[in-house]
Amino acid sequence: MTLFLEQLLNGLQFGVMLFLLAAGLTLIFGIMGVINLAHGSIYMVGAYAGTWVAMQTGSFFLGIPAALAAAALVGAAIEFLIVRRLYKRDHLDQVLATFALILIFNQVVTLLFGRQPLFVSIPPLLDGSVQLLPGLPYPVYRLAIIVVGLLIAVGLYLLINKTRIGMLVRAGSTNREMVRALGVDVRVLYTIVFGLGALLAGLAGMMAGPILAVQVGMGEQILITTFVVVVIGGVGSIRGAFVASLLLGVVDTMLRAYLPSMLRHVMVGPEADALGAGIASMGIYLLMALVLLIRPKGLFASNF
Amino acid sequence: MLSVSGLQSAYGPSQVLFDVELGVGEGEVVTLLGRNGMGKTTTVRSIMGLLKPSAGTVRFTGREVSGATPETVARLGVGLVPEGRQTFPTLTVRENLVATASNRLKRQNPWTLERVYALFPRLGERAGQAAGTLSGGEQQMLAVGRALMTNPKLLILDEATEGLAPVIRAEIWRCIEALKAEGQSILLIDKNIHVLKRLADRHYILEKGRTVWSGSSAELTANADLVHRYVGI
Amino acid sequence: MSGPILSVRGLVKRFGGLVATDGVTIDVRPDEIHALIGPNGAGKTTLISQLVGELRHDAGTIELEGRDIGALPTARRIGLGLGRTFQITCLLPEYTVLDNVATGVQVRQGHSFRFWGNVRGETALRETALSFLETIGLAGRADEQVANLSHGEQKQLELAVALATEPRLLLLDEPMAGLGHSESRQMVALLMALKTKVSMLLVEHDMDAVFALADRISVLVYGRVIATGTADEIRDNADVRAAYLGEGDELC
Amino acid sequence: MDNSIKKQILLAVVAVLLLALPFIASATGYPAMTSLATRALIYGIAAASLNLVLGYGGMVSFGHAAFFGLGGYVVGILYQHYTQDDLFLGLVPGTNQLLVTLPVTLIVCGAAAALIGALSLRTGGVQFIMITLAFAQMLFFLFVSLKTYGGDDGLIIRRTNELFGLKMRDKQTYYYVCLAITAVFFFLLWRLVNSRFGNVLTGLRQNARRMAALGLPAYRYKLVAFIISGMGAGLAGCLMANFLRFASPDMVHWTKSGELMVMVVLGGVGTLFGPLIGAAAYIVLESVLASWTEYWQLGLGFILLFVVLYTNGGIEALFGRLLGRRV
Amino acid sequence: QDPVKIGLITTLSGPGGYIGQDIRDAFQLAIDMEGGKLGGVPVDVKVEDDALKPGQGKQIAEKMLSNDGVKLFTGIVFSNVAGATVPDIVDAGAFYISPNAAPSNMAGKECNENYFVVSWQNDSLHESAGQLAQNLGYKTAFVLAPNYQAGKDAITGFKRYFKGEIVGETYTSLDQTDFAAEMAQIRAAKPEVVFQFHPGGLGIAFLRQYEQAGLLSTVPMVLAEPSMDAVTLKAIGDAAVGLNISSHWNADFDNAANKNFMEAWMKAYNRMPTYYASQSYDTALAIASALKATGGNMDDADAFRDAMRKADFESVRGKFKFGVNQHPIQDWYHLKVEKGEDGKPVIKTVGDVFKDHGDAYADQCKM
Ligand SMILES: Nc1ncnc2c1ncn2[C@@H]1O[C@H](COP(=O)(O)OP(=O)(O)OP(=O)(O)O)[C@@H](O)[C@H]1O
Ligand SMILES: Nc1ncnc2c1ncn2[C@@H]1O[C@H](COP(=O)(O)OP(=O)(O)OP(=O)(O)O)[C@@H](O)[C@H]1O
Ligand SMILES: [Mg+2]
Ligand SMILES: [Mg+2]
Repeated sequence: MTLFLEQLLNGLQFGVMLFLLAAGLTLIFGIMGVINLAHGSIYMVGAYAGTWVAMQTGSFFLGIPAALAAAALVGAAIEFLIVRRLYKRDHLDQVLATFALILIFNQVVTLLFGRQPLFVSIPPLLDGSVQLLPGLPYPVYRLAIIVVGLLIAVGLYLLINKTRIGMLVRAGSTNREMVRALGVDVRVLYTIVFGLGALLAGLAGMMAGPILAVQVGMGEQILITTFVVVVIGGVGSIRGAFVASLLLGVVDTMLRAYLPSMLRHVMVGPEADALGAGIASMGIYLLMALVLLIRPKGLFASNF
Repeated sequence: MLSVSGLQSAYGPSQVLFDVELGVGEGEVVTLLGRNGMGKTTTVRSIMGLLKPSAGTVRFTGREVSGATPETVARLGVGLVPEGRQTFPTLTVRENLVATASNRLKRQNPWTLERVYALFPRLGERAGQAAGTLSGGEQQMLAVGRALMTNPKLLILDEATEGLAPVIRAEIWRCIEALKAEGQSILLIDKNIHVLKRLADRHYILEKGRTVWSGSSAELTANADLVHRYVGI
Repeated sequence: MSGPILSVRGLVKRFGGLVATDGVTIDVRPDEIHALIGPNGAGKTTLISQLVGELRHDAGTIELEGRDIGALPTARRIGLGLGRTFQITCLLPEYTVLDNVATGVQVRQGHSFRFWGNVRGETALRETALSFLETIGLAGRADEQVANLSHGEQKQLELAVALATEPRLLLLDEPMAGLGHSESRQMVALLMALKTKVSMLLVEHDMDAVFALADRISVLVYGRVIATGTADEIRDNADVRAAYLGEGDELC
Repeated sequence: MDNSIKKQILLAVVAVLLLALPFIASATGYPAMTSLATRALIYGIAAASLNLVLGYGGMVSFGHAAFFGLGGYVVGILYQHYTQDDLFLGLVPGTNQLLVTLPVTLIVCGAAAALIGALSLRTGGVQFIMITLAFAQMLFFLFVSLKTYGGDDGLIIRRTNELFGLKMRDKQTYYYVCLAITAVFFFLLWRLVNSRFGNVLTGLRQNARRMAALGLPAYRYKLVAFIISGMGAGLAGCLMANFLRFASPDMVHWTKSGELMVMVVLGGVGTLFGPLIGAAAYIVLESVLASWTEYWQLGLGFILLFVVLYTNGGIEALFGRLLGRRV
Repeated sequence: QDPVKIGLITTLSGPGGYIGQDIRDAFQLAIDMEGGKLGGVPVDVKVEDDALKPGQGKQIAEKMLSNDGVKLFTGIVFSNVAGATVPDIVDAGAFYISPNAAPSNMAGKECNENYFVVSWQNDSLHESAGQLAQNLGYKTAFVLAPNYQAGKDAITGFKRYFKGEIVGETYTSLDQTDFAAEMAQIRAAKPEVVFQFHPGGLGIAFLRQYEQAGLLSTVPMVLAEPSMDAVTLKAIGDAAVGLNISSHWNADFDNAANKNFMEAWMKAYNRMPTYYASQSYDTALAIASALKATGGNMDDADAFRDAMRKADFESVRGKFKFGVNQHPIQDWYHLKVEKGEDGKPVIKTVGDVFKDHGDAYADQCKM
């Protein structure tokens, strides 16, 4: 029973982590409507910048502002120099341009930091674990991720749904010209919001640093997953992205934890393990296909 | 307040405006008449900066604005009700009104949500509905309300009564009259010439991208054959 | 045949708590133009969407020439003789004017699983399409790309495309909106001339046009039909004046 | 008129160049050019197939690598059973005849596309992008965990399929086989996009609502286009497996789908030859830059970026403008 | 004399890029140490990045074979690239000397007289880990690997030599980032030892999360070398201390060749070499020995092959010879991660695992 509870908690935790990774993308892709394949690269930039500063200074917490600043600047620059020219064009042009950016960023990071992964350890403050329940130790850092993830979820929700900035960004995603004709400089606004999305990606990169590997190509690994989260949730819905993250996290964790042993009841051990693992690794895609077949616009599609 | 002279504009290679002259004075209501496809909307777009004019000048409150960005023009005090409504479909009615609302020119008694809802009770009833699901006429009201909420010096209405029920249309005319009484400058594009004659001070007629006639309502009435030739009445 | 071409009985459509169509019963007789008027948001477009099947109705029946079409998908209904124009124009923007109409003709002719042969080279198809453009008066613009048309011209093209599907009942959603005076008048004349070939359900706010064209008029308010009758009956109906026409002197 | 003549001349020149390419290659001392060109042709077929749904039909499939890979695996699996002399699933004997593997590929990929398409087409827009990706990813993980067929390491096809006793192992021969197939493929595609079917397909991309109001049952047309497109990608996969003499999950990976998409956009979306040009440009750039510098990705990235920002419509559009064609 | 052209096709981009880099650098180091020659013969190395794409690897090989007339190849990191590329090379009569990838089919039925592997056969990595766990006296083990060919091979290999009970067998996903579920399962199963195979970034994430879950201090772990090379170690830091590794080479090997190598390497690159580097260096030495024997005449393939088979060079790992399938027969060692003098973790050699270990596929190879 504790094991089940623990797995559930793991699932939720992983879900929040996914949301953290996907938060920036819900802004850039979900709300602004830009298909940004370079999102993973910005995540990588944040991780590298933050980790590098942390390595140089020996302080994880000095790394955070560095990660945020680097990611936000890079994001704003991407918007200003490239994406801005593509809003009017076909979405596919965005695909090509941001694909090009992936190549460029990977190479630039290699040039600057080399091919070896960087290392940052968990800051002492967040190291170690606490007993959540008797017999259930839980790493503090993971709890920190949950807290940050929740804060961002709430903050983003308020920003998008309750503020004028949110309204204007949503308005701009359907009709830029009209927003401008009503006296709002959508261009600056979009640069800022794009930068904000990038900043969130950078934060995710920094947070992921101590538990994953900070290496070239780390962005591509999370790219698809984050898109999956946004789409399952319903493009443009923060609430949807959050629920989808949790759902994915729990489903993925539970499948990995319990599917093989369930299959073992009906077939021989190793085959069950392999098949179970196979299905589990398809898990998020299966889930997405199912969700979209039942609700073609995702879980929380806006009613339009 | 607004003066346009020698305006030329083109969509890519095809030139649409050849020589448009237009002026709107302080507190004046002016109309732009012409058949379909003569360039009325194009003129509005060129004034707004949505389309870069290839020649000519546009001055607003004394400032040269030809080639300026749309937000600059809007910020100087031009409010637009565009052709084809162009409401923001994913925003709710309330959000459509609030998102771009402002009172940059510090007008006393500015337009507020309440005033707009009072003008169009239908919008109040639908405040939480996504604009994309509104009926055509409701969207039109929303577009008008949205422009009013920017509290402009000059209001441009491009076929703002298209698709409105006669009662509502009459309501809008009344509203325009009221605005005029308040001293609001208005540029109107509409096909209800009879009403326009009563409401407006002066008229311009466009023919194939050129201003071919301008004059007062009285002159317009006097020149029925001219109106017939250019506008088809 | 004397029965109505379209017969709608007790149609209901709800959007959440809002009843957009509230037990609407209406019919269109052969060779008749039946106008549907009503305040903004009364549910006219919603009704048309249900008739063509873009929206599913919640209750009631829709019969076309005695056949219940309420469960059929849009394409089938069109195939059975329904045609429509859109309030907000809905065309193929990258095609030329002629291609738009020709595509309509092509679809009308049956299935399009023909992978061979150049459509642009099918003279018969293009001539038929051109004849529809001539009816409408857009023949001169045949080779213009739709995106380059002015609003009014697009409205006219809407009608040409709808005609190309050779409907027996045409659903017109504000065909006059956006047209100038002379174009409006042309359109009225055009619809008049078409009347013998096709019945119409006309939604329109241009009262001049409605009174000139309609054999019968139904008035929809808050999703309900409050009156049906001839032009004169409707003009004098107090409820209709209050809800829709207004008391003002100018009915334009 | 003037334009279409120019176009025909251009086409003829390109055809002659393509025919002469192996000779040019060996004469100039770059015999590997032939293989490069073979690869470009094969990717050209795959990209053009994708373009049929993406550029003409407006269905942005992010899972076309599924069919490409499936085509490759049909060749690989049949070959493996042929050499081991046993039956696939205990039913189907293996083979090494291109005249068998090619039709089988088309049938298998057509069926897969029918299945995936039938489900995916219930959605649209971004959701369609993602659901096609999902199916491709499932296939990817399937192949990765298929131990019998090499799993992640891939399936080695020791000998290229046979065709009319040609020496298929010979690079020039295989090039001409691919060239012939490409020519036939593009001819068929050309007829298709200009046919009545192509007309409604393009119409559906521009405005699905309008097409429905014309009485067109959109779903089945989209599905047929998707199936044809899947078969085309499968054909390319089959040729590629024969060329590489290797099939691996790499062919099904999402980055491959992405690359195909990049080729289409690079060349020109919704144009007949754009994808072929895009594929060739991408392959050649990748290969040439990589032989210059290990930082080739930087160069490739900047070139792609330049194309998006400044050509407005891909290389095809650039050519068009250079030729003075109206855009 | 014209220099002998050597084609070095390797992976320089993406997460695996550091491996390709070490392979390239070590190979170049061997050449530089001889002043631009190998075995007294001048050589010209062409390096190209395959980007971990089989098709691209093949294309590069093709180009080098036909445009440049290269007859000697090496460098490939990953099995799938090797699968697409190597058959072409050997079919064209050229040689491929592998510094790393060694898929099992090419060790058995598909073995080829022009194909040499200097590193190891894949299975040996994990067989030695199984033996190590056995040697250390563990009775129950929990095994984990990603759900793909190499992962399954790893677990099969481990089980072939580990005689204790497997209390848990879990396949992870290749794109997994979170291992919390696995950690919980391990904790619940209470094994005496954990064996896991997760190369590159996966391994870094796994080990960090293993430590963060508090398992490192309670359940010891046995690893094969791909899960813990010098680079991985640096990225994991203290969390690695105490891990047991089975390996065929370590930086601290006390033989002349290795000392020579380590000194030159540290001087040239100033970073710890991975074992990939050692393999590549050995590959260069093996090639050098054959070039020396043939005087750099690549036209006489038989002579070059015979010279290669002799393996007449001083390997940095000590003893080295080729088996019938031209894969190595070599010793395997027990390494342990300990805290070094400067406080940073280092990998120490502490004992033996296997002597003269070949591979299980050699019998199937008919040459
Ligand atoms: N986006 C565009 N691209 C190319 N040509 C256009 C575009 N928009 C309009 N045009 C052309 O410009 C001309 C003028 O159009 P405009 O919309 O300004 O006319 P209008 O007077 O507003 O007509 P209406 O009364 O129908 O709205 C028309 O002939 C039209 O075909
Ligand atoms: N999807 C929807 N969700 C919620 N409400 C809707 C939806 N679609 C339409 N409505 C509402 O239903 C009512 C009827 O709309 P409809 O478009 O049918 O009006 P209409 O009679 O055509 O008006 P108009 O003359 O202004 O075009 C409107 O109040 C509208 O806001
Ligand atoms: Mg207009
Ligand atoms: Mg309506």
